[in-house]
Amino acid sequence: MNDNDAEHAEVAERNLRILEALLFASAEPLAPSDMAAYLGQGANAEALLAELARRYAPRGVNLVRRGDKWAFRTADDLGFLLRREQHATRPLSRPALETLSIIAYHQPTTRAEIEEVRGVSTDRNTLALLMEAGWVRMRGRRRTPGRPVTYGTTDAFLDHFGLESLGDLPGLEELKGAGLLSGRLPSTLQIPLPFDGALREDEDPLDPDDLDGGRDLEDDPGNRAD
Amino acid sequence: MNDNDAEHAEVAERNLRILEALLFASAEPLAPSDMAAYLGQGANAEALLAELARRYAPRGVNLVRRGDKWAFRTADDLGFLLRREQHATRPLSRPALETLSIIAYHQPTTRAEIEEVRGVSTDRNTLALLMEAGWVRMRGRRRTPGRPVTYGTTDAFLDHFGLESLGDLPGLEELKGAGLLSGRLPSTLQIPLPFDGALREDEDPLDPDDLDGGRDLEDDPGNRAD
Amino acid sequence: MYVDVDGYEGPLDLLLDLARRQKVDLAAISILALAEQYLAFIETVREQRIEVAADYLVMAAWLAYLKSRLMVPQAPNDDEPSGEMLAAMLQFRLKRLEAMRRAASQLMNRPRLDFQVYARGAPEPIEIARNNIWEASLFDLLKAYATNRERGISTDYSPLLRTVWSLQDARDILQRLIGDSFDWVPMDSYLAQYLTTPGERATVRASSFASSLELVRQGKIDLRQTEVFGPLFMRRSKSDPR
Repeated sequence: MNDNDAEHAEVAERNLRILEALLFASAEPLAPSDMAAYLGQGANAEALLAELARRYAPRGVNLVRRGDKWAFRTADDLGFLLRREQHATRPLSRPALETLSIIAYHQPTTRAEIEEVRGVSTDRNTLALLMEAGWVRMRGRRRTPGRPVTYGTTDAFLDHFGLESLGDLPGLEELKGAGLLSGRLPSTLQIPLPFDGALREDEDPLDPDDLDGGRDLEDDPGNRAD
Repeated sequence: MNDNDAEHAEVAERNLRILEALLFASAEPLAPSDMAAYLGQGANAEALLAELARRYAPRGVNLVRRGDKWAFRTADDLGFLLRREQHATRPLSRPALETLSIIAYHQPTTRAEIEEVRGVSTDRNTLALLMEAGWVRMRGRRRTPGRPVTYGTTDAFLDHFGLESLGDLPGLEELKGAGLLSGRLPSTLQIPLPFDGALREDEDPLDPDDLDGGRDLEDDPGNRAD
Repeated sequence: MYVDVDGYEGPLDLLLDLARRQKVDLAAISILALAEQYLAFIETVREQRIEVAADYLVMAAWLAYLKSRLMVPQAPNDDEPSGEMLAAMLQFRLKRLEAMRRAASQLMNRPRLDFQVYARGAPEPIEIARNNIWEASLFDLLKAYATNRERGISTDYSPLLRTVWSLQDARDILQRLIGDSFDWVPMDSYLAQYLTTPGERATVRASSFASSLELVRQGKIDLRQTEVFGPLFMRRSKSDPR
């Protein structure tokens, strides 16, 4: 009789493990009938689910019944952990990625130069977004007519993308070697070596009022009273 | 004193529930630092995670370590029950698989080294494909003339292949012991060394520190200026 | 250029397969026998086909050299690597490739995520304090840059059509040029008229060189180089019965 009990308990444990795995991996709540086929002969799915729900009741994750189906859900009292939608991490948009990569390779670079490389005008929000993300910064002003603002990347950029220095960005041959650039490129195509220093000789420091507000993002360089 | 212990246990239980909830809720592995902010003052996230892993070890869902991160995953032995019919991912080609394992076992490794091991040039799409799958990443550059880009595996690689760390790679110690993870002929082959530059195949060892002031740099001083 | 030889992935793959057919441990393998098998195999393939990828021919030339080093005792003042050393290196490379193949299959047999092990099927969105709201990987970044730069040039760029000298062509041309000349002549002089277009120089030289190795192996021509990176001289072999 004792042996029988022990065996019984072992079978039940095994069935409970199977239910745990099934419920955990499923994208949808599951009905007992969905799971019965995975359990041993003569197993009582309802009773097993009730036992599982009892065990998980004090845990951070509970097994809950939704209609006649079951699912794991975060315990109600830990609901504060659940994310409010606006905080979702989102993939960077394609234009933003392109702009960021051009700034990384061509820095120090101006908005006009970015547009020249991309072949389309840059949405003013894209640069603002990249600066807000902490990856792009205003470096200074180019010593050319209009004194456009020059952009570069930040330490946070290196950190996020796992680069020790800007020199770690792969060059032309390596982009080809990694299959990112096709082999059929004109010999005129060059990839610049990003400038890693404080200010290049054609750059002036930023003006004192450059850093407050996004005025520098305005299209018309004529607005600048020099 | 007893009260203190009881209070202590209660705090630990609450922290464990929070970790359970966070880890259950996320499909991706989480770093202790991601979770620390939600735990009470002075909580030891690592110790709590180890305790949680211990508790879940016999269950149908296990808490596993993947590199520096942790995740709940269904138990290995229940895989046969859960096998899903269709996989969206195409199986890797043999060259891609070989390239992946060479990167995993030899990392950080360069494209030239991969080609040396395989004895054939790498299709330019293979590396791009492995990077796109999220299993391979560019790590940095080798400190040798030409500063070639080095490749390594990602946390997603560990997660996909169920490895706690790179030390768990199957047969790693054995391969190391046999000298098969080095670019050089192992001394166990009892061959009079060295054979200076006679064979181009003989490449630098993988540890970048070994190369500091190493012979390779001195052989060709012209290459040092970069 | 990659020509498939009976589904092999390069000369090392072919050698490994031949080695396995010796049905002995790689440590106990006869490198000399292996080299002979390889050379015989390539010869058979060449009889059936017009062209074999240069990789395979370079390996064949190297193995022919290895064979000669193994059969002739090393002279005392010979500072070239010994045949035994070259053989050990080849054996090492074969063992390493085989080890990597075995490792790859061991990896694939592990309980893999989404094959035998599963993550939470219905993840619940949680708020994790991260430093970044935006997600992007280095690969995304590089891909965006490369795509963008390529897009920029596609408008005013028509792909350069590169002439590739096939090994057969190179061989025919070389044999025609060398003709019956027993004088040493630099390879580049023979090829002068073909080397005028900068874009073609690399392929002309590479194919001619690979073909000349093959011609040497067949005893049709002799090859001589007096210094490293110096000009390559060639002439009709005196032993060529033609």
